[in-house]
Amino acid sequence: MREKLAIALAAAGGALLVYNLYQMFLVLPDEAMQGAIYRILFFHAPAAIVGMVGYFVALTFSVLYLSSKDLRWDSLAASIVEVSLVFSLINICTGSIWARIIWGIWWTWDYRLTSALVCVLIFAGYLMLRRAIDEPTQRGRLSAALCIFGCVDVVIVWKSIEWFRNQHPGPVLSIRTGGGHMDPAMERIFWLNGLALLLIAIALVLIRTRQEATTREIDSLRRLAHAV
Amino acid sequence: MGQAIEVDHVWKYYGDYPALRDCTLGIAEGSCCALLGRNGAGKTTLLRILAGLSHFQRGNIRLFGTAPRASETRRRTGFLGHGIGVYEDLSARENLVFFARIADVPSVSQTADGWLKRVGLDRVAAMPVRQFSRGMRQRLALARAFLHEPNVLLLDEPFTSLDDRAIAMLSQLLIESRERGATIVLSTHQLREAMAIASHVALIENGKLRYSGERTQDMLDDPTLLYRLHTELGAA
Amino acid sequence: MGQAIEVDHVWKYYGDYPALRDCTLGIAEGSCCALLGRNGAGKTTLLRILAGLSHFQRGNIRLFGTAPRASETRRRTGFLGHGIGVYEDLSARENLVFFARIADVPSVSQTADGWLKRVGLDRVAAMPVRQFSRGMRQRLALARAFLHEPNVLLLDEPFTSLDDRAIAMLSQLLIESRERGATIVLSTHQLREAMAIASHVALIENGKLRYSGERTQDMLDDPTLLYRLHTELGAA
Amino acid sequence: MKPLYQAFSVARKDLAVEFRTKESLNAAAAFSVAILLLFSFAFDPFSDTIHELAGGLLWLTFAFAGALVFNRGFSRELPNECLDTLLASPLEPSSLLIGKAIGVFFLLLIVEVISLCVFGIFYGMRWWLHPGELALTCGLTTWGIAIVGSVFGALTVNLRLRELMLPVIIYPLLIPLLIGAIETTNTLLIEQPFTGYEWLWAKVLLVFDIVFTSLAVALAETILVN
Amino acid sequence: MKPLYQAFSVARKDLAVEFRTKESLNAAAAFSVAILLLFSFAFDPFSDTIHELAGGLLWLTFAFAGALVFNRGFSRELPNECLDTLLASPLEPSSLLIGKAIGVFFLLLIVEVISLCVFGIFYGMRWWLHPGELALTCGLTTWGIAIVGSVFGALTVNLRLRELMLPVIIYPLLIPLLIGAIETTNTLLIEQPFTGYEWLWAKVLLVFDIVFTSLAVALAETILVN
Ligand code: HEM
Ligand SMILES: Nc1ncnc2c1ncn2[C@@H]1O[C@H](COP(=O)(O)OP(=O)(O)OP(=O)(O)O)[C@@H](O)[C@H]1O
Ligand SMILES: Nc1ncnc2c1ncn2[C@@H]1O[C@H](COP(=O)(O)OP(=O)(O)OP(=O)(O)O)[C@@H](O)[C@H]1O
Ligand SMILES: [Mg+2]
Ligand SMILES: [Mg+2]
Repeated sequence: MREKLAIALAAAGGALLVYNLYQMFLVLPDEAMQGAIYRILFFHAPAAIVGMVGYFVALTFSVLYLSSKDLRWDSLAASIVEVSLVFSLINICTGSIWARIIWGIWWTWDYRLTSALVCVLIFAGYLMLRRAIDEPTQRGRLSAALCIFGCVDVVIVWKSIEWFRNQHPGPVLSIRTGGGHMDPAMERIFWLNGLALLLIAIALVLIRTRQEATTREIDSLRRLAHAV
Repeated sequence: MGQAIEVDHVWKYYGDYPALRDCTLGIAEGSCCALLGRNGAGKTTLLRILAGLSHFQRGNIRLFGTAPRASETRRRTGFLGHGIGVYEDLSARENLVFFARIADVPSVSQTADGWLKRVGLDRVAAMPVRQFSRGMRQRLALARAFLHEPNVLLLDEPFTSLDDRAIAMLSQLLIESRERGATIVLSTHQLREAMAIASHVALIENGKLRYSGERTQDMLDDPTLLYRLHTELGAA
Repeated sequence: MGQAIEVDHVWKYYGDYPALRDCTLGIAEGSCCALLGRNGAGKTTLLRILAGLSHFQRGNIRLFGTAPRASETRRRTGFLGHGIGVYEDLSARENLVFFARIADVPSVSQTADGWLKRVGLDRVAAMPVRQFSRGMRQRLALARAFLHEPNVLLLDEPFTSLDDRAIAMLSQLLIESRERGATIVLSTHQLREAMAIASHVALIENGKLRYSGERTQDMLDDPTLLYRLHTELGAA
Repeated sequence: MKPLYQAFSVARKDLAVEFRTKESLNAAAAFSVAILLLFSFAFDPFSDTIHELAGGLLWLTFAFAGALVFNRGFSRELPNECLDTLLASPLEPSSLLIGKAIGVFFLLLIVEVISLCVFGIFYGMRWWLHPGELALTCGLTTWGIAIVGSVFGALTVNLRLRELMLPVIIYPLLIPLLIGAIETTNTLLIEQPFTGYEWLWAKVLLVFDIVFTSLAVALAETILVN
Repeated sequence: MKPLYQAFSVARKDLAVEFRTKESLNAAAAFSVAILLLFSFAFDPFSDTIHELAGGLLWLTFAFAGALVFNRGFSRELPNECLDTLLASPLEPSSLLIGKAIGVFFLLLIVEVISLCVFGIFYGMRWWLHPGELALTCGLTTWGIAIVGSVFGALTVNLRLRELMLPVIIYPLLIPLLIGAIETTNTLLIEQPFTGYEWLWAKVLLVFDIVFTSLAVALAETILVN
């Protein structure tokens, strides 16, 4: 059942992605100042947004775990963080490619860029912490706590371009600026691509949680074996 | 008298090793229950769970109707673990004062001094615990556990390295606190002392509760009786 | 049989508190001497001095004619202190292997496995000590002390938190090592067990040696006899 | 205010122990002084490059010294199973956490004062010209370091390789805080008063402290009890 | 070489505790990344000042890692009175001290190799051009840190000597060592081979190591036994 759902989501995401690519490269015109390269935005920002949404979903599941002590929530949170981390990395890589072309440098310690990198580090630390702890309940507890603390930084990442003006361009999406900064046709594709990435992310999470579930089943069986 | 402590169908797993298997035990208010069992049976595990120091996977536990970690429960219980839980670098008196403070006992320093006298450490009250002998530490730890007059006392091997006089002192303390209406659970391997002061006994083997009930006269006469009757392997 | 351990007119001061006052004691080779005394009497102090862990101010000590800290003395002695001296993060086996290595025992891993079996920890050999129960730790510590077949054994309260079977096991070990010709000094508060295995007893009170000599039959019958006869304050 | 009273008695106890043994104080103070001296020898301390680096250097040193201090914070509770005893006692876990943080806070302040003196002498910087602002910055930042340090010190208290693990988890969280501290301190070290920009950063520090402190209080039970 | 064999089994034991899992390597890597990140805010890494700073930053990182690691060295022996057990055992005190140092040495080397890679990537330093010299510098300095650190650790656990504030006196001894390391490393990082000046420093490091190692061996008994 779950596999089927995962496959379906992945397929839908893929199809949508193809449509978007068609739109991007064959329908939408080049951007006035930046030329062709601006299209990287269609992956750059959505990837980041999907990642950040993921962290907050993981946050909710962590809280759920703490309140219910049910390991399913814990492993769900963990797998979401893993997937989100991938998307954050996509965001940073596309970003720095874009930076290389627009600003002529791979990287600069601008607040947005740094906070994004810090965010990646924090959640990489989250995965490391999980590996370092063997006892499942303890692992759940501590990593949940770390996730909650980590999400503070995610807020900073999101807000940094509004608080500080430096290298990284400011808000352009109409949900943030109230419109006028971005051509509607362009923004439509932007969000469609966001949706595509989201579907793929969910598919990945489903696959990931399935592995977790099986491992949990195995050691609950082992417990039974010990009990008798 | 109602049940002070109710343990029903509790399972505790460490990883996938079941340290407690389906334990069900009721301890009446004002009774003194001796928790017996071989090394690795699960005594400490049970006591730590009662003290709210470790979660358990299945079952339910109530102390006077409240869960172990609840703050009112903690205010009611006194715990003495394997590690004695006092600070090496503080003096005996400073230790007691500190623990009296966090338990907000009304008159901190009087209480501390009173207890130092009770356990016979008044002459070394100002000495850092680092310089105490093992028995002196154990006495201090006892004072710490009794400090805030708890109604539930969880003592893990309280007789360890106490000399004859200290043991007499402890038995006296236990009797008094039972008169106060306190409920006592203690684990030990010194069967004679245990039988002498216990009103009930519970026997654990490999995490299973083998026997629990009144302490009968013939147990007093022959402490190892219990092991021989109720464990699969019998006594040594 | 000569004297294995000679303690003559030893004074030990902590600051200006005399923990040992003019102790003179000779322990014959192959004997098992039970060191008795109330809390804070000075048993641990004496044992630690014998093990070369703390200096003393006046007097003289010889183990088989050599000073306590001399390396050949250390190679000959096995010490078990209050702290059990094993590593929490290593498994039982790793602990024994490590201590076997630094004592350069010939065949390290065989020795380790052999001792794990002796003390009944072979089934949990791979488990980190952090997860051991107190009695299991104590067993491991015993294995650690006996590992390199020392001919002087200094055991400080070895019976602590051992169950009946473990105590039987330990007594067996002690008997065997005496047959090997080893000399044993142990301190304890469990008078019955002590009397049962000791060939000699020494009684310390406030750092003074009150009595030392053979363990007589009537001590065995009434363990507290010694306290009543030879201490100023008598038994409780 | 019972919880606060409890927290303070925990802090008081810690400080009493620390002043007796000087375990972490020695290490931290010696370390930071050594580092500052080292850099003053390694680079010409009166060149202007050092001046633009000064704030960064200071706060790095403090952050490192901090690690040496809060490493001890909870591991001090491990011998004799004191931590378990405290958790089984009527003491609220949140009070314990806050108490620890208060202890670390004061120790760090001491280290900072010492290093600032050394700094003033060897780098010839007049950092005392705007005492109020400096105190504000140090106070806010140090509290941030203390609270995060205590939380994660507690969280990793019996973990393998915790020495390396702790910085990995803590410093990323602290980076916003440290940036703020460095920005403001640099201004103070070139002997300028605060402008709007620095005040903005001060606000950021304040918010950071409030958020993390409340998170710590909320999660104390989760973090400490297993 | 029995004493040396004993020393190695001590080191092996210490490392076994830390390296139960492969994650410890990730920990080391993440550690250096985190520190590197801190530097990047403290000092703008793309200004050319960074290049004259580079050596300093590297060794600051290593010194910090060292401080974290060797503070642990002996305090690991305190629970369960393991230290007493070792001192009463046939193990020679000098072997114990050296063993501790060896343990710290290897742990630090791992951190150093990993951070060198990380720094190389971020700052585009080609540090591998003179591998021999680099290895020499790192080896000598790290051993110096390890041995001084172990003595420091031993002093802090010895109650009798702790009273005398000896630890604080030990610490600054690291300064000359680190200055030497920084001077030589800076040369290597601007991709120059060693000249007489650097060889001189190398000699200084060597002498330092020899002196301290022999001092440690000679004084082990006094330092460790109460
Ligand atoms: C490694 C470098 C970069 C990183 C880490 C980065 C990070 C981010 C993140 C996390 C977002 C999503 C949050 C948001 O939508 O506000 C974002 C959005 C965006 N990025 Fe980047 N970025 C980088 C480089 C660039 C470059 C070089 C450009 C173009 C010159 C750019 C333009 C944008 C735009 C226009 C948005 C959408 C802003 C909005 O939300 O309205 N980014 N970036
Ligand atoms: N943290 C832990 N992780 C895994 N297993 C554990 C842990 N603590 C205890 N155990 C196991 O649980 C069992 C019961 O331990 P417990 O300490 O309760 O025994 P005990 O009855 O107190 O024994 P003793 O009389 O020796 O103190 C033991 O087999 C022990 O190995
Ligand atoms: N490090 C120290 N500094 C100062 N005094 C000490 C120190 N260690 C022990 N003492 C004192 O020396 C006396 C003897 O201590 P010791 O540990 O030898 O007693 P003990 O016979 O082992 O008692 P127990 O049976 O309780 O273990 C005690 O009064 C103790 O206070
Ligand atoms: Mg136990
Ligand atoms: Mg003793």
